Amino acid sequence: MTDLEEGSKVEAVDRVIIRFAGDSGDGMQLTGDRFTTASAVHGNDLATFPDYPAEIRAPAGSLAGVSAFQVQISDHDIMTPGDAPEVMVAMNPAALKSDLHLLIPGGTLIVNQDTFEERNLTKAGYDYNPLEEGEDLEGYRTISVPMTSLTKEACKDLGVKPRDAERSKNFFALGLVSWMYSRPTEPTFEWIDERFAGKEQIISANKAAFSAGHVYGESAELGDQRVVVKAAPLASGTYTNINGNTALSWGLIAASQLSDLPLFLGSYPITPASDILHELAKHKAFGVTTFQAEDEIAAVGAALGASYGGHLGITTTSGPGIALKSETMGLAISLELPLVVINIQRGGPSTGLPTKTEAADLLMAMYGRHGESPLPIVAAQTPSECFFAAIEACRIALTHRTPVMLLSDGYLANGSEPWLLPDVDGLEPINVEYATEFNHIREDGEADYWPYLRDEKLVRSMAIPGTPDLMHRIGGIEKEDGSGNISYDPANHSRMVEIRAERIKRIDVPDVEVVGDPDAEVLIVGWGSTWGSITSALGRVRSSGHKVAHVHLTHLNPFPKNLGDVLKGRNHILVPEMNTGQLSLMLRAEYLVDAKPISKVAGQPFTAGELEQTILNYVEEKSTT
Amino acid sequence: MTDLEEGSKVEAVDRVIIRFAGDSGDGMQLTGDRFTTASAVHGNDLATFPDYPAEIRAPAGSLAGVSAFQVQISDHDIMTPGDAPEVMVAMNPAALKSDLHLLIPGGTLIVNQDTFEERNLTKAGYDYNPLEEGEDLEGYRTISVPMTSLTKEACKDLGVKPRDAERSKNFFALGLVSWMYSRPTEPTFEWIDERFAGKEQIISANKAAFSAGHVYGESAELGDQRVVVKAAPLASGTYTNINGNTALSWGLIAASQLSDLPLFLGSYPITPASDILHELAKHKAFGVTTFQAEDEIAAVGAALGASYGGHLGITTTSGPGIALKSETMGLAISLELPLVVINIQRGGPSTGLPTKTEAADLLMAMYGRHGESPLPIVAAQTPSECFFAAIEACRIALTHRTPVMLLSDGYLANGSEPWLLPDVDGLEPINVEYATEFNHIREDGEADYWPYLRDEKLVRSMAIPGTPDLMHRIGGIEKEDGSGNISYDPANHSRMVEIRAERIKRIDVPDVEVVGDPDAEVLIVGWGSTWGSITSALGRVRSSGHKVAHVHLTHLNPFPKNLGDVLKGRNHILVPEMNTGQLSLMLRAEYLVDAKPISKVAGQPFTAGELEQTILNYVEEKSTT
Amino acid sequence: MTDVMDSEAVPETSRADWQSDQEVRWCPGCGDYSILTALQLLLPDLGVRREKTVFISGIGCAARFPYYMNTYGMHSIHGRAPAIATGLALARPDLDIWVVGGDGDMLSIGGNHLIHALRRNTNMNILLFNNQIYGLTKGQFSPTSETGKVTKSSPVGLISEPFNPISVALGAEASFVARSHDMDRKHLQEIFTRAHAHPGASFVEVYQNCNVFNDGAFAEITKKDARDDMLINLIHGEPIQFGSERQFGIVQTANGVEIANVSEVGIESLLVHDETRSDPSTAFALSRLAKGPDEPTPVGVFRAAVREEYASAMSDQVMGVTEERGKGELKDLLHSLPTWEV
Amino acid sequence: MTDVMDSEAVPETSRADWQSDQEVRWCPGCGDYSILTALQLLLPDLGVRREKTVFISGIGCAARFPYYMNTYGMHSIHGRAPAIATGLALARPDLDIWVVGGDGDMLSIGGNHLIHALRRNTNMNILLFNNQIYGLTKGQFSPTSETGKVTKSSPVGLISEPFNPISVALGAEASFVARSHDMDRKHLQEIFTRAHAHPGASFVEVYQNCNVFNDGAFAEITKKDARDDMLINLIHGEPIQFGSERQFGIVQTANGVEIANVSEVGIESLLVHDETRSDPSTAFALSRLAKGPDEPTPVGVFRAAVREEYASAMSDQVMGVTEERGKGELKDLLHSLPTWEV
Ligand SMILES: Cc1ncc(C[n+]2csc(CCOP(=O)(O)OP(=O)(O)O)c2C)c(N)n1
Ligand SMILES: Cc1ncc(C[n+]2csc(CCOP(=O)(O)OP(=O)(O)O)c2C)c(N)n1
Ligand code: SF4
Ligand code: SF4
Ligand SMILES: [Mg+2]
Ligand SMILES: [Mg+2]
Repeated sequence: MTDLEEGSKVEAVDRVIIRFAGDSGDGMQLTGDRFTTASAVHGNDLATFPDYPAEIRAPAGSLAGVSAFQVQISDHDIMTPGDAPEVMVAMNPAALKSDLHLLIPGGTLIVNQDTFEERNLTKAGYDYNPLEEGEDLEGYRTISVPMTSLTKEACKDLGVKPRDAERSKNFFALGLVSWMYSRPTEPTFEWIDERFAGKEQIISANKAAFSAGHVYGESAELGDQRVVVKAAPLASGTYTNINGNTALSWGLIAASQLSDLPLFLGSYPITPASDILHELAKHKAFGVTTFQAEDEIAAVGAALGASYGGHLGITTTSGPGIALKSETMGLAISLELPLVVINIQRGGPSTGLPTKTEAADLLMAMYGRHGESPLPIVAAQTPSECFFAAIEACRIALTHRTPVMLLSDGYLANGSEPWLLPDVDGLEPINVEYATEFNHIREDGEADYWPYLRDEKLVRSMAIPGTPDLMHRIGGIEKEDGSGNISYDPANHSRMVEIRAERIKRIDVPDVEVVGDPDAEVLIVGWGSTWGSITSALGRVRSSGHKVAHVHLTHLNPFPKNLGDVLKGRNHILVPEMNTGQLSLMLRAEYLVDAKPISKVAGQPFTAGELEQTILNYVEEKSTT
Repeated sequence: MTDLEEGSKVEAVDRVIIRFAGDSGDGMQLTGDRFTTASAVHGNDLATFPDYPAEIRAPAGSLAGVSAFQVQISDHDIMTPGDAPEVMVAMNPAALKSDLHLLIPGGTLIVNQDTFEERNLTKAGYDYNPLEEGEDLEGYRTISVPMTSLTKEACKDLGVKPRDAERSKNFFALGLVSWMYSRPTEPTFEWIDERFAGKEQIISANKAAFSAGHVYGESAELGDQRVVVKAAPLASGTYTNINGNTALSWGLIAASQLSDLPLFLGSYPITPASDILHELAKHKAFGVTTFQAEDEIAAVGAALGASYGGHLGITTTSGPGIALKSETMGLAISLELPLVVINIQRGGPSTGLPTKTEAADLLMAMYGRHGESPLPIVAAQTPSECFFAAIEACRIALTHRTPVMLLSDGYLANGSEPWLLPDVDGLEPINVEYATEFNHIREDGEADYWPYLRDEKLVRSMAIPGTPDLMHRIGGIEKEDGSGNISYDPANHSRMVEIRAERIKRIDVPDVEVVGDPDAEVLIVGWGSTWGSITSALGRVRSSGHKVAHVHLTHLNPFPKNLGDVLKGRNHILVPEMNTGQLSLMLRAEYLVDAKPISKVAGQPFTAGELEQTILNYVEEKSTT
Repeated sequence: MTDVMDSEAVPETSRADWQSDQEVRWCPGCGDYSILTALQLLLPDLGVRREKTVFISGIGCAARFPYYMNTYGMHSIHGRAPAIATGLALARPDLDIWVVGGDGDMLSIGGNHLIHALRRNTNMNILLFNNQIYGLTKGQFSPTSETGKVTKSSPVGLISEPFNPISVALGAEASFVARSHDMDRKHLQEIFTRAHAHPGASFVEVYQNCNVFNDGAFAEITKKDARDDMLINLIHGEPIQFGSERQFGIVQTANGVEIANVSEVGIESLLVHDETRSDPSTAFALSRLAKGPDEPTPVGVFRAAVREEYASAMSDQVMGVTEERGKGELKDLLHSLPTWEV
Repeated sequence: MTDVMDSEAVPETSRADWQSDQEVRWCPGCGDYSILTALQLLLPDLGVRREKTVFISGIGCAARFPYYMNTYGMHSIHGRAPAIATGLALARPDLDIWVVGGDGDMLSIGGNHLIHALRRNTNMNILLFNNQIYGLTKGQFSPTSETGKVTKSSPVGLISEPFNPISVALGAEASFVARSHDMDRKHLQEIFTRAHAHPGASFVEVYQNCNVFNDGAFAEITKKDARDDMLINLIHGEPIQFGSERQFGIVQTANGVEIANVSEVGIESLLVHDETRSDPSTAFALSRLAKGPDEPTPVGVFRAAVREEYASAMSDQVMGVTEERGKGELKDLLHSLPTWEV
């Protein structure tokens, strides 16, 4: 915090949105991440949005290869990485070309001027140099910095080869932006030491580049650009900056500890879910087994096998993988075994937009299996809430012996926010009881074990292999309720279909809470990752004098018990969704209310601004007609 | 028809329902089938319902091994195989035990008395002989016939081994029932000659058994049992008795001829769809290629590959197979290629009740894929209508370049009815045009081929491999509209999602017709195989003085354009479905009408009687409250 | 999973203890019966507990097997049994897992799971009942059906060549590979005993007669009076010989292996069977001897080589990391990224 | 599909004619570039038409291949390319079909389709780019990754043993099996030419360097100065020999095949390579020579045997029946069951 005091001309702003854009090889994700952590440690509230291409590394300098990282930092509670950036770093012409339109009018543009030479310009589709000609940059405050050469210069006495030195240019950018926002230097230096441990040359080059960027800010008389975003008045406690996939992974480990069952993950890599596999693979010390299967069918099969053996069986994937897992989910429904199926949704259909976000798998989660095969659905709402959503999904699966679908999406998965770490001792244990004794008397008077005897929640008895005496067989053919024996009896089938529906309905789900203006005519119903944008947008709509109510669903099946009452009689129900209206469809069918979707299916999350505008338009139109 | 005249005490009835029940090894399906054909040729209207177990041949004499065949024959137009049989043949104690409850009070029961000995009785779970003790048979007219011994007796001079002779006992039963219903003998003899050609002993044994049964009727003074069901006044023309799977297979061949494209079937065996594979495999002379793949994924993949190559690509399966095919359907949606996916629905979830009927895959058809991935859905309504439904599905797939889901079910698949053969020259051709020329001018002025240029129905251009000059690449990643090049552009994705939805909406679908009392307060909406039961039930409801309207949907997506108007303002919409309310859900969501399901999920079709009762109850309750 | 009972002696059982109360529902005369009987008679001698024994199957006639065993069991979905068994085996190395399925279940739809299970070498005994037909769906060809076969789905004769399940398994790195048939209870039991004893994935192909849809497919080699001449019994450590007079033997050639007259080539030039070779090449060559079950066909253990077992290696890794780093603490995990206080 | 143009001469083309207008989007330095170049340079010499050429792929870095070829092409879904290609090949025997995919695409999720396509022997050229890693999903192990490998999904080291793709293919009855690598354009082109000429399914494993996630996996055997000693070139009809002085050779033993010093064993005792053997055993033995790409490794054609091609056999059947019975008439079909008049 020392940096802060020395400056005098430092202006304080309440929040700022910064976007780092460059080539896939330029390390923009790392730069953004690092800046985020420094801001987090500084005490800002923040939210991030990594936005990168599907190719591993598209041709250097091409438009397809642009990789960006956007972060909003603020001195107050925020929910999104912000709509349009106010500051943009463009490391090459392609980044400028592809992202400049996002920058707000009057925004600050920092470009690496060294890269604006013919080859790169051509690759980006410029037949002139926008830094010198044309009107592209009109209306922006452009700061052209020869980052590459300054970085090389800074490294020249370190014995680093110029080509290697050049690689540190992202640290130059980071140093410059860190100076602009008065971010402390030491945490970044410590982090460099740790991250590149053993690679002395890289360490010294990165530090030199960072310092050069910092110094550039000071010396190049950019003083008027320097601002400070004060720490946000967050609740006191210990914070960490976390993205959704990490929070979700930790939630799974927590559920394993809370239920005292070993965690088994059966998975097959797929963007944007793979990081959960990577994260869990690191945590064997928690008794976690991760199994990378030959495909998604084997992955869910293995998870089901592990569940059957008394482990907490989990499988993670994205849309295409869910399609492949659906037959086995049907089996799990028939077997009434616990299983957590995690879908990190991405743009579809088919391969679609693998690195972009979307939330169009809700109806597949509800209805994507043959026969009557209901299962509970839980959806995460912010990156850090993925932790609790994971625990909730596991709780339902284990205590109700059912497969559960947990929905997250690419935006939550990779986006991050500060998280006030919960007190782990305060987390509620998950009680799982396996049968160890006979539970039924046969006609001949002998004691016996019946796997489909149920409790009042219609949860069946479950004895795991290894339990003496309780040997029994289960299978996917229709079975007699109680005994579990194969049954083709029509009445039994009818009853089993009813039971499978009813046992999902009997799951306890917290009531929804109506926030904002509960009695407002207009009700916004959200689910999943739209929570942040909706909340921000509604804040603005309400501060412009309109009344709106808001409910957010974390449980999509069964619906909260009070939802019907909340919706009843409302003529103006709007449902912002990253699909063409899937929750709306469910609400309409269930409650016969005229829920109207606000759809966005563009591979990008809603911005608060566009939601604000849509809702304002609606509210105003409604009152004029 | 000679048999008919000789009898004098023959009473005429308007219809009769007969059920043949016996062990899986007893040949009940054959017997039923044969009786059906004889009745069809006699000119009756009829409908059949084979009801057999999942095991190939469960232990002889066990309850699990009971196989039954029900047929209704009538002198007027009928739509179902009837509710409760009036005559039942029970070839062994197990058949009696499992099916007796179906027989109407006062019904006629014909049992093979020879099988009622201790071992068989025990296997069926009797500790007494119901033919001699107990009250099981009270209220029925029981005719105990020693069929086995009479059959052996009849064959004794033929040189047939007694064990082989015994196998002909089903022909004894057939002979007896044929006599009772005055069916001609010759067609059956001819059929025996043909079917068992080359096996002289079997031919003679079967004929001897048949005749013995016939004679038994005459001589055992069963004269008062003899009735006749006159020919139905059907439209004039040539008829054949056909089941749904055969009609469907022929419809596919017809579509291939009408479109002048070779038919390619990629399939993997599964009950109750396998017979389509078997049937098509026989018809290579129509240029049909049938490919039994390693699994369902390969089956649909191969069909898609064939479609891409300019064939009519089809894949057939049942629920579990649809689950496996869903990822490839998503690809077909993204590629915008024709593909017909046929789902012969069966009891679910999971393996469920493979040989029983159900219609619970509608929502999976609508929503069972990740991302926004709409496709058209066609449903067959009677066995013979499967022919036209198949043509319609192919027509939509080929002319709109989209995967189409065609829904049938186990009941339609195996059930049969007389079919007035259509004039094949009157069938409308399916015009498929593949691109052969450039369709676009590049910026540099060169002509070019763009695979995603569309016509007014939004159907894209399609050039098949082998077409000179039009080489291009397609794939499952989001593509730029027009060029088809990979595109991660948000606005393009948004537009493509809209186009994919809109192009399905633009498919022409015939309006629904309201039958019955169009202005009735109560409207019944049906789809699929429930048509027969609903129509019969409504006939009875209406003749008991109530007004009801009826619409039947053959197109589930898009809905007929006039459906909204038909439903609008109706307070009493009932939807009989063999699921827990899937069409109801779609109607509620789409039209915000309070459609109420009448559900039956018991592995059995609706009987007209139970539907009549439910609807009557509803109508009466409605008017009292 | 420590279990008090593990330290206690395994109780004595009889065949009846291994029979479930479910009625067996195969067609009368089906070869599946004899395999079931062989195993139910054998299990009392294997020194295993019923509650520690699990049968996992897919779908098909063969796959009904678990219902008839008084053990834990799961009748899952078509083709997926090896995948489900893998998860169970990884979670529960204390269990004895048997996977049972038909040629369609395991080699058609389930082919991929099978080869990966064999490659990984997870502890389970995989029994493939090969009847060269789809039984449960009433008679379509399977990937082991012979070229030219007329079935419901190949009315003009099957075009493709079949898989040789032993070759497939060996190509997939299987460590234990054997073949037996449903007409010889003793041989079945020997092979099952060996499969059970093998650490890792054991693959056993059992020729099984489907008397309804493919009757007599193996009769030429399995009927009593043909066996001497048509079955080549592979015996570890012995020269490979067969024939009523043991007059035939197997010799190696540049093409693989071949049948020779012992009197012509001399007993010393016969190939000596060695199950334990780390190189599967010779076992593979033996698998190619017969093109189908109408030529002299090797039965017995083709390969029984030592490879690391996957489930125990996996749990060793978990335990190793736990020992090295100490048992994970949730609180520490939550604090493992940079944190700050407010 | 008769096509007027078929009778016309195939037009001359150059490399540029085979390049699509799409920007190639692999990482700079990726081995995929050299394979693409090799093929684009070769195709003008194969006497084929661009419009009759189709590339089908699944998903992965390798699977981006079709986009770069100015032919017909489909970038399908993960693992399914062989299945889709099978349908296309059956429908259109007139086309030249290439299937391209990575080790994950073809051997992990797509393993079953691969082995069945090979078994059936449908005409297509299957190119498996084996980089022993998942490239597109950023560095998880694949079924060809070596035991012990540390990757994102195996941070403590991979437990399982890899598939040997050549062994898998031979175990699955493949009729054409070969291996090449991305560092030798000429060799690649030879092998592609052979694969293309082979009637039936040709399987080519190409060792391909992923310089981002598994750099140098094959360097020990493919770098220029190591090749003489580390690559064993299989040449039909010749004794198998390698080494800068051709000082090493391959001999057959009871275990399979082995490397020997030519000076010790004599050139006459070396195994003479015969691609055409109908028994795949010796080809299989050769596939076992190297456990991984750090030992002397055979490259070239392991097997090129004649087997019936599936697609043409299938269309022969269709034509045969049509000839026998006459072209089907819809009207007759509708009257083929018993009919009656009303
Ligand atoms: C996903 C799926 N596809 C298809 C089926 C239908 N089916 C059931 S068993 C079977 C094959 C039976 O053959 P096999 O595995 O050889 O066993 P067998 O009956 O011969 O013992 C098939 C195709 C199914 N149940 N599930
Ligand atoms: C059904 C499905 N599962 C998973 C994925 C994610 N995925 C894409 S490519 C790939 C594997 C890539 O490895 P490989 O096939 O070896 O190709 P490479 O990138 O190494 O060339 C995976 C797992 C997917 N696209 N679809
Ligand atoms: S169909 Fe064949 S395999 Fe199945 S039970 Fe009957 S005889 Fe056995
Ligand atoms: S990730 Fe590896 S395989 Fe993929 S393009 Fe980059 S270097 Fe090539
Ligand atoms: Mg079989
Ligand atoms: Mg790879």
